[in-house]
Amino acid sequence: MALFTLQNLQLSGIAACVPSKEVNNMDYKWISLKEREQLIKTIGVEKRRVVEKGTTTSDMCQVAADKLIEELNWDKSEIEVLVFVSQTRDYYIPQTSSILQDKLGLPQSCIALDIALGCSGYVYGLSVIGGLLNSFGLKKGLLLVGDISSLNAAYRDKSTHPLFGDAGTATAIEIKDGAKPIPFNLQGDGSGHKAIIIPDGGLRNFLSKKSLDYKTVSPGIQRSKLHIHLDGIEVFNFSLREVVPNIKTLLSYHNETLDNIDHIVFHQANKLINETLRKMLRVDKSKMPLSIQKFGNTSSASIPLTIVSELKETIKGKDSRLLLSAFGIGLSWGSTIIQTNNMVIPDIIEYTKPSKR
Amino acid sequence: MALFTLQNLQLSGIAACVPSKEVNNMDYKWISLKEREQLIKTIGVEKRRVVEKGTTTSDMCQVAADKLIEELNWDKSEIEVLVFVSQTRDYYIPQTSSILQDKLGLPQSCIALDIALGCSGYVYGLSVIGGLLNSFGLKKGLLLVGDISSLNAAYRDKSTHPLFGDAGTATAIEIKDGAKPIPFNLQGDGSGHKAIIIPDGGLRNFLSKKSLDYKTVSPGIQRSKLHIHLDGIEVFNFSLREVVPNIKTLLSYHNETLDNIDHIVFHQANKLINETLRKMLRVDKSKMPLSIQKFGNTSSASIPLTIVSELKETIKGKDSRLLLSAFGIGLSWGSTIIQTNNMVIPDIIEYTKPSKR
Amino acid sequence: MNTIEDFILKIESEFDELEPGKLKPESSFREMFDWNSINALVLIAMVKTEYDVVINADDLTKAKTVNDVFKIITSRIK
Amino acid sequence: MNTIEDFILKIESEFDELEPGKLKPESSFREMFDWNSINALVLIAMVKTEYDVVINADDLTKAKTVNDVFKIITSRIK
Repeated sequence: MALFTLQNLQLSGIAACVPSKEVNNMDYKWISLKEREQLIKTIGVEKRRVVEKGTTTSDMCQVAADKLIEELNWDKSEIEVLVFVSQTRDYYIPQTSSILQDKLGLPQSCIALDIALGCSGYVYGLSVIGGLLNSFGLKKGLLLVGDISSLNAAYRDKSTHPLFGDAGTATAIEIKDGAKPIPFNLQGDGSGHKAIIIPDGGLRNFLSKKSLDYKTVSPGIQRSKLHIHLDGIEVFNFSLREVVPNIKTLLSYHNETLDNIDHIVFHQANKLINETLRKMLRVDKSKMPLSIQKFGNTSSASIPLTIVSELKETIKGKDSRLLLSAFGIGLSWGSTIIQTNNMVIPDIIEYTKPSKR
Repeated sequence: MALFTLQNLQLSGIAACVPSKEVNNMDYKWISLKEREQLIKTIGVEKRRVVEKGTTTSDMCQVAADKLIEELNWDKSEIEVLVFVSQTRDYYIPQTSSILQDKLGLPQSCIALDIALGCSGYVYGLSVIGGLLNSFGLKKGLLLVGDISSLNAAYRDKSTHPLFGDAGTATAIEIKDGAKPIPFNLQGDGSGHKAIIIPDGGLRNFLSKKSLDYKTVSPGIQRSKLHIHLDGIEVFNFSLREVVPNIKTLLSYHNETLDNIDHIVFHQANKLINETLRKMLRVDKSKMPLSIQKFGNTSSASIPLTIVSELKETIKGKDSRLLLSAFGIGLSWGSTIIQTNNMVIPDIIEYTKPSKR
Repeated sequence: MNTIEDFILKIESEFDELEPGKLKPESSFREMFDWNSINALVLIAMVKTEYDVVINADDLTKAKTVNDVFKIITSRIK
Repeated sequence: MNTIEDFILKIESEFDELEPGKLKPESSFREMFDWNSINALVLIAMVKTEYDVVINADDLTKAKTVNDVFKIITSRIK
């Protein structure tokens, strides 16, 4: 089992950035008013933040990172590793993390890595940057996590368009001797990789002019093979099957009970999934914050965004214990337990596209 | 400086897979016979292996991994981390490593990660998988590295088409107490990220029908914005500026001299770059194997492919010391020194597309 | 309490738009209310929460009536 | 030995297709032989190896003659 514990790591701060442009799912005219109401009630997404074309995930991560570094008063020359976790990159090639290293003004000796993950990305990303800081003997790292899914979801696909929002986040992590151990339980199952997929544009189905053609898949779903395909029932059943056992294994591995956890922060998949998981775990609503009504499913960004949006005031100046659980594309899922010690959390930043440079 | 040392790691084996289809640059009729001769003499690529559309990097990595696991007699259930390093993935989303976890029959507890890197990918990949094995307390890992660049290079672009070949590799790494320490020196500079780039198809320049249009850029160069753009002079000067100091810093950090190194294995960028670097380091040709004449520039796969192709017989059953140096897209570069102890190296495998499943 | 009557009551409480008493064991799901993937998810969630049983897309395709679904559920209760 | 004559000899030994004695300090690169990016790389490599000096794309665009390039090189020798 990929069950392991990382030592001496402190999460010093988290910042989140969302596009300034807000859309309301009540205005989603592709479906009937009744369907919109049902969608909002069940899936839980009232409003979403979406970018204009030309804005990238790294733009929002950069803004979040700059604000966080400023509030932490970190010296940029001390940042020795940058991990960018996302499934939506600036370019097909090269890697986005190198661009961020330059734009953030980090030194050439800073190790920059792109990790391609979506919904499970924050938990995996924490484990990777924490593992590298420890084994490479480095002191400070920046975990930049986010996604712009709105541009990959077809407008005329009611199963994806009203679900996804965009966001970029930054998390500051440093070696701190004696910090509470952080346990992880990471799992994956590639046999379900077709449950969330963009079929064309990679090597398996090379891009052609045909890839751009729209097709009607079912009532309410028109999209091309360059758009996100989401098999809702498959993803839902996967979540119900895997997430709770994964969390329970983590808790028993770490000799921990849910009573000792102040907040459980789930990936914001959709309200129905998250509420069902909550009931299965038998925990109170007050313990499990939701931000999906405000921001939609922001893929890899959803956990840090939820912490900033829903828990900032509650955990301010406190020593809180958070269980994070992420699951989705790949399929891939994992959970971890972190400690917040006076974490620096700037207010959510709104991203506005800079006027032409 | 990202200068660090990893302990207790053994590289137990390396396997490489190339497409069975070989092309000869003397047959590259887009340029004159004289140009072809000059190209082969200077850039050094006589022959290249290229895939048929529909084959992916992961297909070749899978074949290499299966062969390597078989020869090592590893139990698949013991493989706890899989790192796939490539800039050419099966799909835009999801991550390819999850697909490989499933196809290779690895357990769901195996951590699967995609890292997006090209030419520098093998050295970075070794550091990441070595770091994670150490800090996560895992025992065995699989590093799958490769690229299919031939499909992203325009036929009518003489600066890229005759340069790139395709390959997929697998490296088996495990914890071995008392193994010789492995030092790394990793660096990057995103300010040069436009030197090797596919301009369209990511978030910065969203794909449109126009992205597929061909344009004449200069004599002998016609391509679309979905093809690799390579600024040869920029990459060349970057390599001449950064690679040798990076290696010298690594050597002095590790109290090592080139005399103690049996072989220096460079990323196979092009023959002129590699020969110039060799002269700058003042080492003999016999110490620095070249495989570019047979396989072209295979991006992230070039170092393990060169080891399998050129050094297999020499290092068989021996305790050799190899300095590996990789540099390219991002820009990103790094070097490391590894020890080969009776490494298992299967013969190069030829990939033939399976008949329709 | 694993009766079909109880199952129908649970469905009725989950779907507001369903007129109480209208759903019968022999009723077809698709005809009874505006079936779509969101309703399928709601049903799956309810069945998982109430019976700790997972029903999948295949089950929903094969099952024609309320009773068919109920049989699948009872056959899987541990 | 950093004379222009020596520089020309070095170019001649690098480019086989160049007739010895034909290249003069005032010669234009582009006219003298089939200039293209591969030749530029060969020149850059030779200059780096022989003089430990880096010349870039900008230099090659600005320099019209052999002498112009030579001046750039000598100005950068440490």
